[in-house]
Amino acid sequence: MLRFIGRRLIFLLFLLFGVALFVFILSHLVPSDPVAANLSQSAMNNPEIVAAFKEKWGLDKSLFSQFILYFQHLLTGDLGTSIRTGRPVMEDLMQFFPATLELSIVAMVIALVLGILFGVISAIFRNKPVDHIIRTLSISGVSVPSFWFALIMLNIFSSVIGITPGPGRIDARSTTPEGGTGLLLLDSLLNGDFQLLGDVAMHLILPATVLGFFTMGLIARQTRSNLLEVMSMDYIRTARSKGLKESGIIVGHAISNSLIPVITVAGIGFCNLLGGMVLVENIFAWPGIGQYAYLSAVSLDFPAICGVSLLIAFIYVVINLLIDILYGIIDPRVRYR
Amino acid sequence: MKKIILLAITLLVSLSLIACSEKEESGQTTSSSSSSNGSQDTIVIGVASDWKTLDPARAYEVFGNFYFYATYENLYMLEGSELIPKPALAKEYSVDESGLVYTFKLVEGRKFASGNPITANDVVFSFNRTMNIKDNASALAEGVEKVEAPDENTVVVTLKEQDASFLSKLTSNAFAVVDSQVVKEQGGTDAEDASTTDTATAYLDGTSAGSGPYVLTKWTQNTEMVLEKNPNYPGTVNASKIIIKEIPDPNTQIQALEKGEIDVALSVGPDQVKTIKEGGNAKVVSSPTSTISFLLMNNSPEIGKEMSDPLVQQAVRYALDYEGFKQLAGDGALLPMSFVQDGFVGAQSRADNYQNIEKAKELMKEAGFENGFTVPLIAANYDSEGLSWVTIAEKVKEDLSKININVEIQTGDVGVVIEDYRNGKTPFLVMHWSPDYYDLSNQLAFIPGDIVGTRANWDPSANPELVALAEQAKVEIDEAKRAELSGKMQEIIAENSPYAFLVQHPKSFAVSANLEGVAYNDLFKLSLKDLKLSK
Amino acid sequence: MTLLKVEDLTIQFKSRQGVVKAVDNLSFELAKGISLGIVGESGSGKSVTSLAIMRLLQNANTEITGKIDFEGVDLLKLSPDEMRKIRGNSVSMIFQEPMTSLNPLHTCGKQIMEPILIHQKGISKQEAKKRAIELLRLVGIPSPEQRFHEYPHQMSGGMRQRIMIAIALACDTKLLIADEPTTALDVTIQAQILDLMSKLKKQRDMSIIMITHDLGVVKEMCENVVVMYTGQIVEKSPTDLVFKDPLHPYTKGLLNAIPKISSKVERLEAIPGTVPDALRMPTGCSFHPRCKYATERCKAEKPPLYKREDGREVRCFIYDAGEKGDDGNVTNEYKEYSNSINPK
Amino acid sequence: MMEMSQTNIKSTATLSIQSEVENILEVSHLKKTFQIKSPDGKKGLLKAVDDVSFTIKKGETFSLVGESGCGKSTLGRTLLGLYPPDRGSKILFNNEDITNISKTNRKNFARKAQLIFQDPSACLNPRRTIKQILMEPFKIHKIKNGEAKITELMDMVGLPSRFLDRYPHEMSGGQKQRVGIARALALDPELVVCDEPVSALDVSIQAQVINLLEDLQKQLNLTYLFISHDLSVVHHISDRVAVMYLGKIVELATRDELYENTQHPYTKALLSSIPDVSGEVREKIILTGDVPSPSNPPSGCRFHTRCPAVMDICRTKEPEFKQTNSNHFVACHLCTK
Amino acid sequence: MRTFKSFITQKGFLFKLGLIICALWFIVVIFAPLIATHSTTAQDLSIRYEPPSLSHLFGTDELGRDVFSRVMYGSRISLTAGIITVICALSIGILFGGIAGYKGGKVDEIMMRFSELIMAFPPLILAMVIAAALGPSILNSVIAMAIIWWPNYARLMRSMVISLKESEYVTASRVMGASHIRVLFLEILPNSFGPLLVMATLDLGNAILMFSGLSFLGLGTQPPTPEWGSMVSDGAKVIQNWWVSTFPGLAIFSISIAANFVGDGLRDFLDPKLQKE
Repeated sequence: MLRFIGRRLIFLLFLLFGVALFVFILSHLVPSDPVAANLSQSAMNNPEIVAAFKEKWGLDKSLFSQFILYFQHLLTGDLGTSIRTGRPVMEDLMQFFPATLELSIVAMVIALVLGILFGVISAIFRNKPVDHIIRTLSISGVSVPSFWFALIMLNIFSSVIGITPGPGRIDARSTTPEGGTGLLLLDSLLNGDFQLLGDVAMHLILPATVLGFFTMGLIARQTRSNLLEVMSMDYIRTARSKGLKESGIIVGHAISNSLIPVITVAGIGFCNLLGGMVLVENIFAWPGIGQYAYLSAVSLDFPAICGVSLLIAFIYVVINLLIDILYGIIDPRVRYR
Repeated sequence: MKKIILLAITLLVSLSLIACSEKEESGQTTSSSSSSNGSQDTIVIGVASDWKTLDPARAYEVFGNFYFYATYENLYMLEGSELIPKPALAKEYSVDESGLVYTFKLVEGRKFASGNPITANDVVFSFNRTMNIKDNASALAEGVEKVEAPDENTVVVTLKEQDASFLSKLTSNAFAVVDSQVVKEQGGTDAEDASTTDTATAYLDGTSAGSGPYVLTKWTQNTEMVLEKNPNYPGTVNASKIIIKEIPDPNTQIQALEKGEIDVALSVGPDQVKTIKEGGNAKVVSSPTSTISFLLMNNSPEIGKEMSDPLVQQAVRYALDYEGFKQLAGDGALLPMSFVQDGFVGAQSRADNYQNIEKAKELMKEAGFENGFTVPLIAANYDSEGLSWVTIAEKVKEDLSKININVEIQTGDVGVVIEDYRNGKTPFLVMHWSPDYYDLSNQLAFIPGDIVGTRANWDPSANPELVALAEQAKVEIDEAKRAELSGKMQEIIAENSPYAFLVQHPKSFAVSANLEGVAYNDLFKLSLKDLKLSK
Repeated sequence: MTLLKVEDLTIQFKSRQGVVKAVDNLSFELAKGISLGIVGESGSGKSVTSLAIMRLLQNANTEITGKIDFEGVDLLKLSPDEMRKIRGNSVSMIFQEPMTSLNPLHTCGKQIMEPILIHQKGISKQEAKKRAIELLRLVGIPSPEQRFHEYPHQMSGGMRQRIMIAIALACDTKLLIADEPTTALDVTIQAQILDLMSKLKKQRDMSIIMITHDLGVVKEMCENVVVMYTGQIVEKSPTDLVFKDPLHPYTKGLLNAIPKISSKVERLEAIPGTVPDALRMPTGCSFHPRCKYATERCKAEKPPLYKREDGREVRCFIYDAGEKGDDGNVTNEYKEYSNSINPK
Repeated sequence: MMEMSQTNIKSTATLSIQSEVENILEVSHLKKTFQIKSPDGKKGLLKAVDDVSFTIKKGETFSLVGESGCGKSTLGRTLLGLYPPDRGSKILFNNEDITNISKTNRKNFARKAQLIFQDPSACLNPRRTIKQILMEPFKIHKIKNGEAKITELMDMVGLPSRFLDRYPHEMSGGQKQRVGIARALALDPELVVCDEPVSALDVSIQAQVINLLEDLQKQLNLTYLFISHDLSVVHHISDRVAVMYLGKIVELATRDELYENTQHPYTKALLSSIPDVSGEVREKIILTGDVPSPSNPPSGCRFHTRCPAVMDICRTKEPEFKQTNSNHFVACHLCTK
Repeated sequence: MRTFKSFITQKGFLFKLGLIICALWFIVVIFAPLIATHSTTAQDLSIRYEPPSLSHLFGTDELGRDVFSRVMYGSRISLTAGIITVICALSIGILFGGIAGYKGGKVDEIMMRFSELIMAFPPLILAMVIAAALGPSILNSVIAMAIIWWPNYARLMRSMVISLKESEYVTASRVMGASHIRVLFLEILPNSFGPLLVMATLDLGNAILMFSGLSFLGLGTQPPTPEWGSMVSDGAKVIQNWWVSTFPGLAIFSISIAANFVGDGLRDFLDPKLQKE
């Protein structure tokens, strides 16, 4: 097991190196000048200011030494400084990531619970109207453009009906608690501030639903087809021949087996979710990594892009590692030594 | 299998938690909204700011002075909607006959928020720090030769050359006066090597060190800012607390405003404010700004190709539908004759019906382009007071198609687009000009050989008359004479230049119906101390 | 004492292409402590029969008629709940694929305990575990306490089939249906399993229905045998008689087609042709296209199951005692033929 | 008449193995090791075939018997060049070394040696018609007038030519196996490796295919390497038989010798385990335990863990493969003492 | 092998619905000039933000352009971009995965690690960066998306190749002396086509989604090209004028869901496991 995790961690390093290298190469292929993008009109005309800027960001060195410098910094955990925000990228990530993490976890919970529930119902009532409705719903989930869906949902629930609050993480009049984890649900709970907790939860519902809809669709489809497949397995026949009730078979034998591939899909779904953040955060004014990534990408703020990419690649590997470990726990056939 | 059941239970619990909190909610939204109505003392402002740093010696953002005017004071500042500098920390100034040495007398007995007295040394420290830190803001202080404090209440600034706009420049954050004692304690320095040794920015990003009506208590970039009343500020300050919320999406700002979550929806555009229901709990405020959008047509034949032909340039000016641009820019849009905005000395305006397609076609024919040509038009994904440059470009494309010019729009991030622009490599682009300080001198950038002129490859040799006029205007202190010079230049540029000035944008935003004291100023947006919520 | 009596069991599958009669008017009896072999090639309906007895054919497109009397109760008439009480309790089943018939996520012990916990109300888990370990020992699994906690994938095919048998015997099993229990196993392992089954049968005095395509297995395991072809019984007889003196041309053909170690033939006597497609059954006797002795009558008429004086039954016009003339000739010729290949 | 005389030739050949008939295949010290990977990425070695030597004479049927996993299929496929044998192995085909064969020679060798598969459904490309399948060998070897040859082949294996336009799934197992045989014979091979050619077929069809194989052997003077786990079939068809256990040949003899004068305990157990339909009642030898894993074979004699006649020496010393009489080779301490 | 007829007539309403929607959009793509009621670029500032009416079925936008005509023409852009993306990704994936799977060993290891590297990137962010770096255009978006997507195909192709390469009919081909190229392209590729096709069909929807997402962020097409994602983005600024964003959004949704319906139907049709039941 440790060996396995070790191997994965080595792969993680390789992956992170690759991601960083890729962004670095990309950043130097792009015909844009961070100097021009970040200095004011008049400041641009003052060579002294430009030189100071270049020196500050290491832009005056050769490409190779920039590269070396960059990786030296990476090794010490320094992701560089964002050109756009002017702050250390690490600090930016620390600030924006909790918002994204909270949103994506809630979205994932919604997706998992509903997805598995729907998938199971759909498989049990195969080819019945319920099945058709759920299948259509889950296919809708994977085919609706999230940005549009977010827009429509926001307009309907927030403006027209008015049952959910507008965008953002909390009510504009409340302020975020100082310090803490940045996960507002947790923070408010820890502080015992239930009013804030409610506020935060209410703000989470709509974006989390929109965001989780895609993954919900994925999971529901996968659960359905797995369950159907499992139900035709020999060991289900064995279970029947033991005299088990059909419900007992589904709960005791079928679901657990059919959920194994769902774990993988859920992992993919979670990574997808992080990727899809960009669009949803944009609509819901969510101060998270997605917004940060978007703004960094369009302004070609490569230290920030690299930081975000490294973070997400890191999460990707961690999620995959977790999935593998989970496999090992659930499926006795898989054993990592 | 127990693990799976455990997992399922955890999921269920968390789900029910959410459900519960949802219930809690419904009882709560009402209470929170009622409490928000009750707190007359706190004003919430929704913005989409561009703050990168709150260090006055570094910041150079559109929203910079919105914050700095609330937390710092300068020697001279703007007030209300006007663009004329008024004394603030200084009570008066005098200029020597050379026009280079300015002597300021400070108001006595003023204190910083920290309680430290404001002395001339603080001013000297602040100015030197800005000059030596060599960041964005330093550009405005370029013209300063030296700053001295002969006594506690006197500051003497010596300029390198005459500058009629110096007082205007003084009103921006580059010359905000910081509490030197505090800043030094936090690692600040005004020494020559400040660009590498100064470490006070981190502190200033979290706490203000000025004497303005408010003090900064919290800033989370791209999220929120909390300002609280400065007890040491002598003037009237209405709201005891100001919360500034980052809400990037204009629709969201409008929504939040209509729901009473915020009191000001500042970063919205003309199309959004139109959706505000009349008679509701929100009202629209419109005010002119000094932002002017224009088309740049490169004068260099290699780069501008057909666009470098003065006849074509003139044809473009005739072909544009100025009425349409005014409509797009929203109520209160103005049409300046050329490069000097309304509100600046000697500003003139252009007739609404300036468009003349026939004349434009004739000019095209004269230039030999009767059958037109294709030209790329570069437009950044950016907007001027809520009007997207891309929309402007689309409108330009439509208008120019009438004189057979086929425009191909190329969009890009503003940072990317601006680089080519600054290097003078764009043949044809949509740009805007928003002054760094509110003086004619700032506009002289459009003169051949100056900043914008160079970018259009418009050499001084092309129009020596204009260059001469500009030189005069820069140093002319007499207002009337300056106005005359300004008018002359405007007329020349209106007829013969690589620019087409489209529209001077209004600022449209919305505030809650019971908010008073709303006056928009292009430099610092809103004077926060004047804002007041009535019953 | 009759334990199981199947009467006129007919099973039809409806599909988009048409109706398939998988089992056609099947009748047989099984006494306590006796084992019955059901032999046939693929598509003969033998597996379907076994599943029908267990009532495991749950498809909406399946139609089952007839009677399956188990200890005097018609299984087909029982409610699903009542049937569940019998399944895995007094009637159990083991399957061909020991590799896939066990749930990979549960320990073997748990899977053995399951039927005990279902059918024996009031038994504690501790006791059930004890019973399961006993069962493991019974089916010849070494160190059962340890194996109890192992998962199916940690075991070999033979072991898994032993686990399946343990599951089947977990309760008070009177009838064990074994559907090709050794087909997927190696010869040496097959011998082990068959040996185990014979022992258990004697020990427990239970009846076994052995479904197989392997005549050798039947010969070793069963007292009686039913030979099936295209869903019908073609021959029903005590095992030793079938091997000494097969009656039906198909049975005979099968026996001749198998290479035997004890006798040397230069050339195997193959049955020509293939098993007909279930959707395109030939008219008359379904074996006639492959039968050497087919007559016009075989093509036109479906032969009934003739009951002989010695108690054996066979579905072939040859044994139609009432017929004369042409058919008589065929009978003679056939006898001659059968003598030639079965000199004893 | 014709048939008779050929049978005679065959029986003489069987009797006088040592003399005039030349060897088509000489295998000495053949080893085939696979690298296997456990789920945790740990690499291991699986000696599928371990130091096997034998010869096959022209025109004979040489059988390999053994239980699953004993390496008989691997052996057959290694001979055909589908797997590269380990170093030190030597395979002479018509006195030509084919272990390190060149590309063109490889192609020529393919014309001389062919394979018939166990699963007739799997060995035919489901997307090709029978005609396309049978044309493939002619296309690969750029032989013209393949069409005419195909009709001939179909005739030879007893399939009507109307089947040519069918797809494999439209045919029964026996028919598909005939196609497989026809394809193997298309290039007039000398040696045919029959890898369990009848074990997937129903009993009645099995006999048809065995008969066909025998007829074709006589007609075309083929040499068969017949791989099977079914001792009855092997008994029927073979001239000589080799018994494999865990990658090794434990006994090799002419058919009658092997079946009547069985020497190795494993062969004895195998023979006694077959449920035979003939009248004789034989005493059963029931082996205890399972076949050990080939990736971790027992020390000494590999059969010692299950051998009813195990001795101390068996556990430590591997028995030599020795000739006990002119037609009989055994690897057992008991027999070679 | 079931015939095409049974494939079309199989029960599966959603599949048929998907086919119909796809067919309708293809008709729109071809006959857009006939269907559109107005020019897609003609501006009329006097009718800015008109709600849907008979003269403007889907209303008008910021510059008084007809949303209906723009949505109709938009199908050309989205479908083309989607299809080209999928084809590019498919081709790269087949080649890459085919080689990796067939070669195996170190080559496979390295190639798969590389594809995993690409997959570890958040797709939309990577596409955004590439599109932002290359400058927004249809071609650049397609390139960006193809770069992101091919690893999926490569992995599928690889797994198909690995399983098929061990299959008996491939062995048969090799025994007959067939070359590697022949085995890979004539034996393996045709038989892996089904799953690849299913994936491609499902991906068509995804590609259109992502393309419109990029356009929504201003990285897809250049204005005034009528592109659905950028039209939604235009409408997002003025959500109260709901028609500006709703109709193009519906268009994206309809084509994407149709692709999913068809893909699902194809998968059910090609999957023998599901077919049996």
